[in-house]
Amino acid sequence: MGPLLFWILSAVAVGSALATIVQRSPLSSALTLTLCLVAVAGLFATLSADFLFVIQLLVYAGAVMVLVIYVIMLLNLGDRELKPLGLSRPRTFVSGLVGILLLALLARAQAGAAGISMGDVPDGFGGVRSIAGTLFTSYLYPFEIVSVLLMAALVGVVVLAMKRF
Amino acid sequence: MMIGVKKIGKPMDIKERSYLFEIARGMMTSIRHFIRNVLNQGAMPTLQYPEEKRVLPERFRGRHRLMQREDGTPRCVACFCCQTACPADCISIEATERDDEGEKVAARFDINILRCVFCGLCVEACPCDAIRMDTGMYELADTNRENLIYDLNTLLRH
Amino acid sequence: MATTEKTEVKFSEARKQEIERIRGRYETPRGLIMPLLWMIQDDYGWISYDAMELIAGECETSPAWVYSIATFYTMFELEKPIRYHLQVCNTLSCGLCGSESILAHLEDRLGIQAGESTEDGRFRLTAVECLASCGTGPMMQMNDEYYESLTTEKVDAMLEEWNCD
Amino acid sequence: MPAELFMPFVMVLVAALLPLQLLPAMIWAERKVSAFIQDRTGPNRADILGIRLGGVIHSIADVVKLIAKEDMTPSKVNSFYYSLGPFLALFISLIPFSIIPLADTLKIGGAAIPLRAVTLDVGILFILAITSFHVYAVVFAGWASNNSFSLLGGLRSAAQMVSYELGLGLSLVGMIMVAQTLDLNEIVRQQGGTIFGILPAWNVFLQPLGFLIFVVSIFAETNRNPFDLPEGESEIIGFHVEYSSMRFAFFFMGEYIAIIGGSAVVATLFLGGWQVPFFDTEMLRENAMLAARIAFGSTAALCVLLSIILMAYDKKLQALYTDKRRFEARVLLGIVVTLGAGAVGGLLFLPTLSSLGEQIVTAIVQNTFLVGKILLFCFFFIWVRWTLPRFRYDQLMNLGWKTLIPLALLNIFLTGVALVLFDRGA
Amino acid sequence: MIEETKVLTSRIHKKDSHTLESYREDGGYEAAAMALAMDPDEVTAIVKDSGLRGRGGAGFPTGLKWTFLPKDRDFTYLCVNADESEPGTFKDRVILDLDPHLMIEGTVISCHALKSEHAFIYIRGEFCRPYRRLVAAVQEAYEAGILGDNVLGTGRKLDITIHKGAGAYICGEETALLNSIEGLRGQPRIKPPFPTNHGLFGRSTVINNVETLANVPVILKEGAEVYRSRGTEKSPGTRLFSVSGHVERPGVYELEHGVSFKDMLNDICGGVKGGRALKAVVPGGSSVPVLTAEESMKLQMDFESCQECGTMLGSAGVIVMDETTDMVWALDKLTHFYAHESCGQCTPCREGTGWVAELVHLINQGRAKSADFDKLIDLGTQICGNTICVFSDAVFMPVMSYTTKFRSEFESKLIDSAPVHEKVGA
Amino acid sequence: MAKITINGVEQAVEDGLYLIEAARRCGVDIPHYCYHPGLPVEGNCRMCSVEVEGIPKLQTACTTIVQDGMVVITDSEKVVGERSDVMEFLLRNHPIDCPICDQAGECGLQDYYMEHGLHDSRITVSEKVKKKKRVDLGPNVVLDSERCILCTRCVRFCKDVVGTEELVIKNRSNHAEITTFPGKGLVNPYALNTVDICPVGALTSRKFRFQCRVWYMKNATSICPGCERGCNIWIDHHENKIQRLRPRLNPDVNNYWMCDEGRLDFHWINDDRVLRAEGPDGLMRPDEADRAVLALLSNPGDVLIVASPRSTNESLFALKRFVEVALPGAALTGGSFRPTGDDDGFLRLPDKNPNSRGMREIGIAGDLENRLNGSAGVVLVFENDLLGDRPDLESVLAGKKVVAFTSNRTATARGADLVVPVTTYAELNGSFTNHAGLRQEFRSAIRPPGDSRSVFDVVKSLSGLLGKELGWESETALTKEMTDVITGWGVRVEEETELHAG
Amino acid sequence: MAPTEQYLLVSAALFVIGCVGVLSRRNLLVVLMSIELMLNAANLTFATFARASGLIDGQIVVFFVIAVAAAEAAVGLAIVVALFRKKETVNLDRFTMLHQ
Repeated sequence: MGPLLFWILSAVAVGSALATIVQRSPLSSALTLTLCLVAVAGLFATLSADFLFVIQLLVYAGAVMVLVIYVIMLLNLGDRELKPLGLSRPRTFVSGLVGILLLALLARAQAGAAGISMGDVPDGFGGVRSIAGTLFTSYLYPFEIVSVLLMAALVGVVVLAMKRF
Repeated sequence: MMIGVKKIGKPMDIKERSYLFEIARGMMTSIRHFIRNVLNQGAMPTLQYPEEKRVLPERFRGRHRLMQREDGTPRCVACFCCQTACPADCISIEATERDDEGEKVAARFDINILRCVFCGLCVEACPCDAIRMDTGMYELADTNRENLIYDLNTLLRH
Repeated sequence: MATTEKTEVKFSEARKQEIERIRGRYETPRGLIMPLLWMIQDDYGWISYDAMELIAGECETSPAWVYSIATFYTMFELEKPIRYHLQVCNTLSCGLCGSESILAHLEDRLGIQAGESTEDGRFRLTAVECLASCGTGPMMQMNDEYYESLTTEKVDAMLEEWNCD
Repeated sequence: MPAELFMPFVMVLVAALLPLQLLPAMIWAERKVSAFIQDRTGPNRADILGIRLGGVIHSIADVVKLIAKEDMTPSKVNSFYYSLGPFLALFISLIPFSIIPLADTLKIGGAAIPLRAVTLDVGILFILAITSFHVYAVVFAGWASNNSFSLLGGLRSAAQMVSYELGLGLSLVGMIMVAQTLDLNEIVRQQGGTIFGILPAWNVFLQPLGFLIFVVSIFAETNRNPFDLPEGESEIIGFHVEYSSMRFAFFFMGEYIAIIGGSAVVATLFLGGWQVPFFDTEMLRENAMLAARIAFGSTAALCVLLSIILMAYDKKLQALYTDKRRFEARVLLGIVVTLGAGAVGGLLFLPTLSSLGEQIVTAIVQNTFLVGKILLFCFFFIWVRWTLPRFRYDQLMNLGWKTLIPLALLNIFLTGVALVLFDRGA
Repeated sequence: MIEETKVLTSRIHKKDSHTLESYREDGGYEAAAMALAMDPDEVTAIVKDSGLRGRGGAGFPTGLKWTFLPKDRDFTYLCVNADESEPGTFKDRVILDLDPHLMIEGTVISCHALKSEHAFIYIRGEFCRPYRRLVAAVQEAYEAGILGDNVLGTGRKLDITIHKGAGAYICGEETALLNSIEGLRGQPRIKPPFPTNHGLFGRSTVINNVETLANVPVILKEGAEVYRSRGTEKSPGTRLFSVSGHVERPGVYELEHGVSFKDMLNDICGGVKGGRALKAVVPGGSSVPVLTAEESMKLQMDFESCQECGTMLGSAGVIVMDETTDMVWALDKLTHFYAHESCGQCTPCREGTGWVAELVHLINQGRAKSADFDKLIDLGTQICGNTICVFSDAVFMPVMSYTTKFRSEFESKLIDSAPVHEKVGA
Repeated sequence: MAKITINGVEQAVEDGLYLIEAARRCGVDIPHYCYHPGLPVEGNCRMCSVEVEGIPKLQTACTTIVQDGMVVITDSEKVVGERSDVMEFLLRNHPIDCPICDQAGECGLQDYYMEHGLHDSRITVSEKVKKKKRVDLGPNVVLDSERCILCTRCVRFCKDVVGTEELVIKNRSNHAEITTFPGKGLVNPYALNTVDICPVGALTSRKFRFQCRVWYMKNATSICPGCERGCNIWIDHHENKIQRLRPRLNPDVNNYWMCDEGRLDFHWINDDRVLRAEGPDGLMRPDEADRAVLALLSNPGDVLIVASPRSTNESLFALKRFVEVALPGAALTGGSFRPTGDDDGFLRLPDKNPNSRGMREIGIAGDLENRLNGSAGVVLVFENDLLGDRPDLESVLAGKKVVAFTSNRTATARGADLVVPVTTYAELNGSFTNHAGLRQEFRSAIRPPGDSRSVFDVVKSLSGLLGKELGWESETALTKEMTDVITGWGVRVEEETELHAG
Repeated sequence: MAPTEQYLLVSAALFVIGCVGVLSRRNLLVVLMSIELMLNAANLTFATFARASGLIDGQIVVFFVIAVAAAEAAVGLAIVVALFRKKETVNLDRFTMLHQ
């Protein structure tokens, strides 16, 4: 069941990611991206990262993408905005080229990882307890710093969103 | 702001501002009703309508009827007062002369109940007490518009 | 009011002469109406519609006009007269002298109400207004004759006499 | 072990069917309770062969009506998202049931069979995560309808749900701190026993503030009065203004299932879940026979009571109606009598239970208590709805951001202090 | 003890007094012959000097009336008003019946004075014997050359036409009389123009009462001085009083003007019938205000005194009512008469008289309320004064005087006898 | 001129006027029933009593002739009280059957009651004198004796205006009634005027009786098309249906009166109208009809256009111009075969066409008969019922293409090849020129039914199709040119005089 | 369990797609989403290696990245809104001036 799940999730992830960048409507992009993120969450789950799976869903799918969609609707872009924002031929070509090159490069790079097997992990690996254990010990300071970052982002967003800036 | 909000009333104290107690009071009120009604359904004012019917107040304005004289002829003299008074323009009359005595009578008297607003002005206007709304009939639904234009005979028969 | 019975109405020769005699007395032909009505009434006892038309012809006016005049005055008989027309004065002076009891007595005796005729058509009883015989009240007029200072006994006697007639 | 193989499927089925079964009851209860609160009789007309069941048939009639109704799709909608909205609304609201423990874990031959569809040790977070997906349904429906009113309604409710998710999550932190786990079954299990010997050790008593914030937030999350601004059918027009027939029904059902789900979560997290007060699982298993007897006995007693009521009702019906509705009480009486007879029979011929049987009886009893708690809380939902008036939008936002979140933070702080004081920290 | 002053009535008790032969025996037509020898204006002057006042009711000086004729008139009519219809008055009938030539002589003299060649005698239709006698008398006069183309041999022309009325009280009104002669409905004409300018057939016309004309020969025979010596200064001459009602000896009595009513009642008429007490007196025909017993005791029978007493001498038809008389009943009789006799031309009179009669009748029958009584009094004032002729006043005066002077009798007959002065429904 | 002071305002009025008339001219309305300016005065209703300085009793304004220096008060308490009293008397025996009375809404009693009465009733019904409720006075007039207030206007009308003395009063006192001689009816040809002048609902028109409540009706000024007299009338209409015609005061033409014949001659406007153009192939739209007509006009020399003396001046003038401008060569003739009547010396005149003189003055030849017998193969008949008036013409018209421009389904229309609906005078602004040469304008009363168009519109459309300009855009322009061209037809300012109906 | 490289390949694919999205699309919102995509690809790599190595630290990094990404998304979207308010467009090519 494991490989099948992986392949399904991978296919969904890659497919929806592709859909995200090719679709004209930003809302569709956002939706497919959400799908992609959910699929990635699923991949996390297959990687014994239960906590990340939930966090991915909660934060990305549940919050960030909602925010994106919210903004899309708030802006309520008309056809006028959507038309010229589609793919333009030369740029697509160039970026496609870059993409292929990059993919080749990355494929080449990950070949280095070939053969790294996924051994058994202890029960509770990737669970809340294990994450928390590490997070609140070794990574306590980064964790606190992240909270500062979030606070800063919060303030920044409020400032930006105010009528006059 | 185009709309200003004027605050009225006394300032609320902390207990009120927490709303919790007020909410609890409200909740108690509604549950009191609930329990009372569950335990004693008969006490509810609801009527089981088609089977039970409300006793209509005396002056309830139901469907119109035309009054008859003792000899069975309509009391209506086709004076057009009701038609003139009707704000909904739902009455239409055609007058004619009665052969024997030369009295004015209605040859046609239609009430378009679809238009009627049951205001009772026609009854007020009638000088002959020929039209009344005391039938207490309020179940006037029909599946056909034509059936809701009542003619002289219908109105005479009640 | 009018009886339907047809009567041939015409002026006699003597009447015609009389009419010619008085015609000059009235400056307008209309003036003849009352004299002619009287003549008809004297001759026939009553005035029929035919008579009115006859008079209208004489007076150069419309029958309707004659009709109007004839109905204005109470003395013109527009119905076939009856044998004894008893007219009891019922105005104040005679009333003071007891005309009401005389009238009541007559009603009693004849079995009719004032304004009615007896079934055999011989008597009609009418209560009329002042006949200018106030000093000798109560009084009554039978056809042309005045009967004054009446008492019930007198009335009885008169009725007796007329009944035998 | 075959049980291990098929139990997840069974549990998925149960988890899906439980809310769907409760749904008509919920709708019926909503109508009936609202009616009683407002001194009305409520629905009691629709009948099948004269059987009305006090208006339950109306729910069936509603279904028939909604299915049979013409599905009006406005011409200029974005049809994909338009269809997606109601689907998501229903689907997502069903998911939380998958991780609600319906009863304590069965132990069959050494294998533990959890009585829930999905076993996740991050259960609470999963619920929060899934709940956050509900926004999509609202947002898509509002946007796709291509109607300014529904768009605004969608945005409004998205903002509301996102806002209250914070309070929802934060209110749980204190409880989690106490429980020291995210696993729902574990949390439920911890709620066995008593505090001071009298109160059941439910989290509602340990975390009253957290409970309060959670309940308020769950009301807001489910778009329920007094936070029903997303809909506001008559006044401010919600996101589903363009929906009709079954599509609308999906939203409707989604909302009610969300309510049931919310009730289930509240019951699980704060009201002891499947815990029977004062009786933990072991005790129940030991006294399974007694429990079964009590169950049968009480059922029989209930049936007798119902029979008496129904007989009186029958008399009333005979006086009132001349048609087939007179039939109802007699049929019901028959059913009740049969049921009572069955219960008496069960009481008399109850066999001695095996270990498995004991476990099953225990599970049934525990599940009954869970469902009871859910229903009770559903009733509370209804009760609140027909008591409190709606918030204004600014009040709603102020409450969420300026009251509930600080309070939740305060709750976390207080909980922490308490934990340190009572030395229960990690 | 007073006695009659028989001037006009000196002959009436003679046998065949109505014949020309009898009249001639008593010096008939001497005055006419004398007058015809005089200039018409001289005759007028004599009549004027005599102070003769009209006997019809208004008491207008006859001589003065004659002088109102326009000088440039081409034709003049004299109309003799023998349409005596006033209830309580029957003096003209006596003259017409018993001494028609007296009147004819008066007519001849008057016509001479007025330069009239045609006189109409409008005789009441009910007067059958008087009519016959009058016709006969006129015939005699024609035959005797008194009338015709050569009046008394003077070469003057005079025709007398007897026009018989047919039962209409209103034709006693002078213009109605003219209309009646002209063959129109006997309705009064609008004045102006007055008959002296525009009368019968559009000619100048003088209308005089029978009694007035009967006085004319007497005046000429005796001279104005002698005539004036009788009666009072302003009301010279004798008067034919028609006494009726509750007296011992009713009848027509010729007395001098100014005689006290008390004397007349006691000395001439033998007092109240049966020795009962006097209650009310109508001194001048039914149309004049009634007097109570006390008032009547002070009354002198002449125009001025009557006026002072608040009544009128009118046609000198004295109706005496004793204590047994029901005044409501009496008024009922009168109003009934007036309602019957209204010509129906003017609205107030046509509708008002009938209304008054009904109201009085209602009161008399004891079916009226005080509101009806108030209405009656209102109606009295409403009718009066706004009609073409004075008929309305003739109704008004009795109604007002009866209701004022005998108010208590009226009030005692009302259903709600306590006087209610507020108008019901007003 | 006499100077009189009415209610404190001094004004100069003509000598010899009755006070009521003088007051009216000074703008003071004195209520009245029996007075009617077209009738001799009688002074019996007593409603017009006014105070005249120096005379203690109230004087009836309708019988008092103004004198220089007269001071009159018409609104003093005494006068108003008197009016109220008279109202009360009038209502004494008047039945309260306003609901079924056709006069309700234009009733003198109602109007003056609201103005001068308004007292509460002190009459109980049982006291009223009962009279006959329906007396058929003749073919057209019905009398309700109870309603009659005996103002005798009708009696005087019959006696002094028509001279037939058919109506009289019988009986006296409050039993007096209006009546005809028993067995005879009110049969004079002007009888319905008595209905007009009746201030109450005693006399009603048999034809109008119960047809329409007067408050529903709107009215328009018009001219009777019944004969050459051109009586001025009001058209009273409701729901686009003419309900009745009433005479309109014009002292020069008809005074207050009109004949019954003309008065009742309006049903043809309501009924049996041609609503759509009809050809041999069935119904047509107006534009199709115009093209069908056009197709017949290809050879103008073969065309005869028949105008009618029943058409308005404007229609006739438009036709004439049409022939001159758009269809030169076509023959235009006019005339009517309507049977003539008698001149009764009052209003009715022999020629039953309202605009014969107008047609002559516009210059349309009257040689109709000759022309019809001529060779023209296409005959356009405008508003003229040739066949109806002269059935023998059928043979003459048999071989010709006949286009009937008609408002009604006349015999001519039935025999025509093409029928085009046109308006009647009631739907048109226009004018007739009466026998005396007086051009009288009238206004449209109702909307044209169906596709009916005025002759002006038809002719304009036809000339447009022919590519010719007639020279005016609107009917106003047409009227202006017509009155400029024809001598003596200058615009006449109509005096808006309308006396109170009561 | 799928081998590590497969996960890495998926991760690479996602990253490239995100990269191409950033490069090719001119819609500011899509660009932002593409960045999220790239971040996710990185996360996936971290998670994969954490799993492969059996060390939890990788997941901790992912946790931080998610937190940072959330902050980034919030700020980014706020900027988008602000820009849109100013220019009435979300076309990147229109934003040519730093402050206007």
